[in-house]
Amino acid sequence: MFLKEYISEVVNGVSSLLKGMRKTGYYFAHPKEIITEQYPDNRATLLMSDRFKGEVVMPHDENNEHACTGCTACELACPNGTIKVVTKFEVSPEGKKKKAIDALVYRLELCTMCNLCVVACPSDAIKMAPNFEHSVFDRTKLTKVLNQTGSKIREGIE
Amino acid sequence: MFSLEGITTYVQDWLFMKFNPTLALAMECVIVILLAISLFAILGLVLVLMERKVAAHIQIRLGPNRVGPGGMFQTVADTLKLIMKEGLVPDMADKFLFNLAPFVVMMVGMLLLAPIAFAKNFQIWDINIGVLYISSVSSLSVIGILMAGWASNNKYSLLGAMRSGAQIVSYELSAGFAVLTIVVLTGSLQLSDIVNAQQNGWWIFKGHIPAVIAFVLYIIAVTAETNRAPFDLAEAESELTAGFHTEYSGMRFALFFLAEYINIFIVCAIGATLFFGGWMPLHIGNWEAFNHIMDYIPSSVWFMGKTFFLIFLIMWFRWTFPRLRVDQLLNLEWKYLLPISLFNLLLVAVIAILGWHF
Amino acid sequence: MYNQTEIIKDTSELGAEGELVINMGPQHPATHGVLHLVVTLNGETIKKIEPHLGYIHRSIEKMCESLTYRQFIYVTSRMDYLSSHINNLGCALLVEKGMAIEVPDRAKYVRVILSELTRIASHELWLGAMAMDLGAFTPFFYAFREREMITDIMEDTCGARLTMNYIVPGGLMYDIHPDFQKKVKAFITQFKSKVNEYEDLVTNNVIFQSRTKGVGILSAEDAISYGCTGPVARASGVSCDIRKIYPYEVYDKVEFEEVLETAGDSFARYMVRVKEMNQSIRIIEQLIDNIPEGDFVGKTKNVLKLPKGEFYTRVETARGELGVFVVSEGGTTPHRIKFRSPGFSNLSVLNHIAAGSKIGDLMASMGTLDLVIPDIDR
Amino acid sequence: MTNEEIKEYISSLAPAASFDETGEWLNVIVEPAQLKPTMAALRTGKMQMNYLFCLTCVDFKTHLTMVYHLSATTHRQSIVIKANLNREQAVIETVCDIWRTAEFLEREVFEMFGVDFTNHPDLRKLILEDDFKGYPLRKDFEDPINMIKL
Repeated sequence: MFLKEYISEVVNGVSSLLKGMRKTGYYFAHPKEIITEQYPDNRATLLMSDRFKGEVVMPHDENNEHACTGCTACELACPNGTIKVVTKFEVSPEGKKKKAIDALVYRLELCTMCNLCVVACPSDAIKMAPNFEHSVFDRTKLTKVLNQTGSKIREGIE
Repeated sequence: MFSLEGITTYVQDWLFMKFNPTLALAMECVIVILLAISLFAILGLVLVLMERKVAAHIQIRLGPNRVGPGGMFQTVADTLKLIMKEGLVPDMADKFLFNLAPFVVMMVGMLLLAPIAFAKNFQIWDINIGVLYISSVSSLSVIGILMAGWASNNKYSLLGAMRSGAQIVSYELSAGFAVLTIVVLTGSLQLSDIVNAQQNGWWIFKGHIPAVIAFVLYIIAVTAETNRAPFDLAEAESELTAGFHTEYSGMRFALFFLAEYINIFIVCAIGATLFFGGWMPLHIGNWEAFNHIMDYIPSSVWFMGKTFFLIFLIMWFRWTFPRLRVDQLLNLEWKYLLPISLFNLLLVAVIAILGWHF
Repeated sequence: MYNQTEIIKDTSELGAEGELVINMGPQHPATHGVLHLVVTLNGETIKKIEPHLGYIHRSIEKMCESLTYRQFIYVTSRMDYLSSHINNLGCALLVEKGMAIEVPDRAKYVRVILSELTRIASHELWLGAMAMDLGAFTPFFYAFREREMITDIMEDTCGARLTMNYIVPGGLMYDIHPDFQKKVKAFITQFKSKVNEYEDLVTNNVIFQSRTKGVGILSAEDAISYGCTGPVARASGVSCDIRKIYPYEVYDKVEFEEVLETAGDSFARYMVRVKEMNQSIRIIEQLIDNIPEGDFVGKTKNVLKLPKGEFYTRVETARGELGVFVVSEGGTTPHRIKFRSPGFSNLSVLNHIAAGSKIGDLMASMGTLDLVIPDIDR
Repeated sequence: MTNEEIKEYISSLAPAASFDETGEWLNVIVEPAQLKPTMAALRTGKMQMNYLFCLTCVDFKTHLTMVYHLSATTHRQSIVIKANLNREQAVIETVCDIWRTAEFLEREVFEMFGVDFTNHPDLRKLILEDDFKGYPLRKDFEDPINMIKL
């Protein structure tokens, strides 16, 4: 029957639309389901995963010492030339010459956070930090020197 | 009792007491124009904010919440931005029509305000062919849209305007038929008569099945007529970027945007008047106590409450349904809505003759 | 003022009498990126679609020629960024195959679980974006709510939300997060309770069905001839799931069905993806409790050198078959690398399925092809 | 079909073809002039190779090699067809009337390697801009501005 089909078509169509409206109406009436995170306001409580790859940092201990030997493994592992290791020769008190880093230059604007340098590092001197707020007004500020001024290599790391 | 009725009579008496009748009439006109324009501005701000909030809550978001408490002044900030923006006119566009189009659309909205009864005895012009006036004037807005689409010298605009033309012309029919059912039940084209006929119950209850069908048809048809989703083909974002107002910016765009919301308000106000008794409070048969309590709520609150409920309904549609395709849109009108509304009109005529409605 | 004929020198671009040529893209709300389609219209009807690519071409194939076999994996995350994990897996599999590196079972299990999570995340995003193409905005947010849980899992374990680079030749970069299993199970529960929402809002919706059913029909022969893979081909009834035909990692140990539809229209492509999400959940459920203990990375040499020869691997990404073809001269870098990207072949079918339909149908056809533009351009 | 049978079959189609079995699949090297008939026979003949899943070109500095990876959705056997081309005058006949997917893939090879496909219906640049000079994926391509050597 044509008329029967016609009517059932209309009824089915309208009921499918009403089902959809019930779903959206449910969410309208239940503000508790809202999932918005008010980002700059919730900075204090914002939980970033500790593994989040935000930038490369070089951890220093309380004596201002790091673990980087200047082996350039990270520089070789980097696909983009983000890291540049500038080495110098330090003379130890016994008069022995020892290779050490002068500066570990890290260019954040080139970095793709691929983590290959951290994996390549034999002495775990660098790691990824979960900081993701990198915006600066001057592009040159994105080029960072990772070792702090006056820092030196921790004892016992070869 | 607090009512807008008292204020209008007071103002009118005072004016006629102080000035001669011609001057008083002129001053009344100025007041009405000012009120209409400020109503436009306020409605635009409120409805845009409402749309954004409704959309946000349906989409499990918060919506605007930065400017002012709860984002109250967001639309004010938006308006300021739009006013300060440069209004670009595309090269090789028809500059006269391009500039005129937003005003045409806007003026249609303003004209439609005239016969609407906002409260008891609070009406700009109680014309005796009110319903006819509304259906004839409201179809003028398509001219503005076609003008905008043609004058923009943009292919997207042209396609959007053509779609809009086909759409508004077809949906005008079933909107008209839905309105006619109420006219048949009331026996008058005058809006104040229609409201008064609902003294002891709104048409949607009194006219039962045909009135409900007419209401559903009316809501669908006016959603299409105001170019709202799921019938927003004229500005189908994913297909035509922004349809007929692709090339508009700044204040001209704001006028289109405002006109869209004003049109929604007007069609919902008319819907509320026809089916929900306008400013008439909810009265149930002979429950005297209940009716008295309802009478204490001011008539303007009743009117606004009903209108905003219908507006919410239309917004709810928008944020739930996908868009129709252009041929399906016309199919829906000519194959479903029009036959059903013709049948419904017949049904309502029979009911009105036999007196089966309450 | 200048007149119009001066600007348009080549009038052949304008189309014939009664035709309207519009440029859809490179900035257009429906092309989801920088795809440029030159669409010839006759009124509302499409006569011809001609894609212009290259707006996000980064020449990844050329770049990879100067990167070592450890380094080139990360670049592939930037190809099909929605299934970056699976791209990485494809490259790692190639290096492992070429050098016969043993991968520990633990790594294999985690790789497969993450691949399936990536697939669900990609399909969720596609579902939202496709519904948005058809004018329904709300499903996008519901789909993203579930996708967010996956990206959180990815963030915990891989350290990134989109471009993971968690796979190294021989295994994984580091072990999974202690909360990994708990979070994945929480996601499965959430997903199962919410999946009926899509049915209410999208699948059963009469408007959605009328927009997609019978739109953009692709026959099985054409699907094979155009090289379509993934859900696009499976919706036409072509069995092409690499996970079934050439099982890699532990796909031969798990039970799942290859979703096949026969209609070949947009609705069939939609249904294939929705059902595929459920199959992915099924795979994850079988694996998540059985991740074996042990190493997460196998023994590899410090410097990887692929022997001289040609190597080809394929994996099933969310969009279809990704082939990695490497010509090695025996050095530390590939001599030539070719990515057979699923999106490129799937795009080539667009003119075939959308010509003759309405503009609105183009959105349905293009949306269900699930185009990711960086994957097409590479 | 075993590799031996395939070899025999292809030898009957293109007598000058040579074979290489070191890789995963059987590699067949045919003369460029023989390519089109061989491919057509592979598609329609008893092999029914209906699925061209990869088409690319490799620059070996001395010559260019067109590589066609063929498979069939019925028996899932893959073979690789190759054709060596002259670098200066790389011309080969199109296969896009056999497999439709070749149309786009050949356009890509055309602009990236400068291989001219005869009888191609629409051989224009697909990815690069129309006035681009040079063939980027060839080994001798130099672009001092956009290519950064580390």
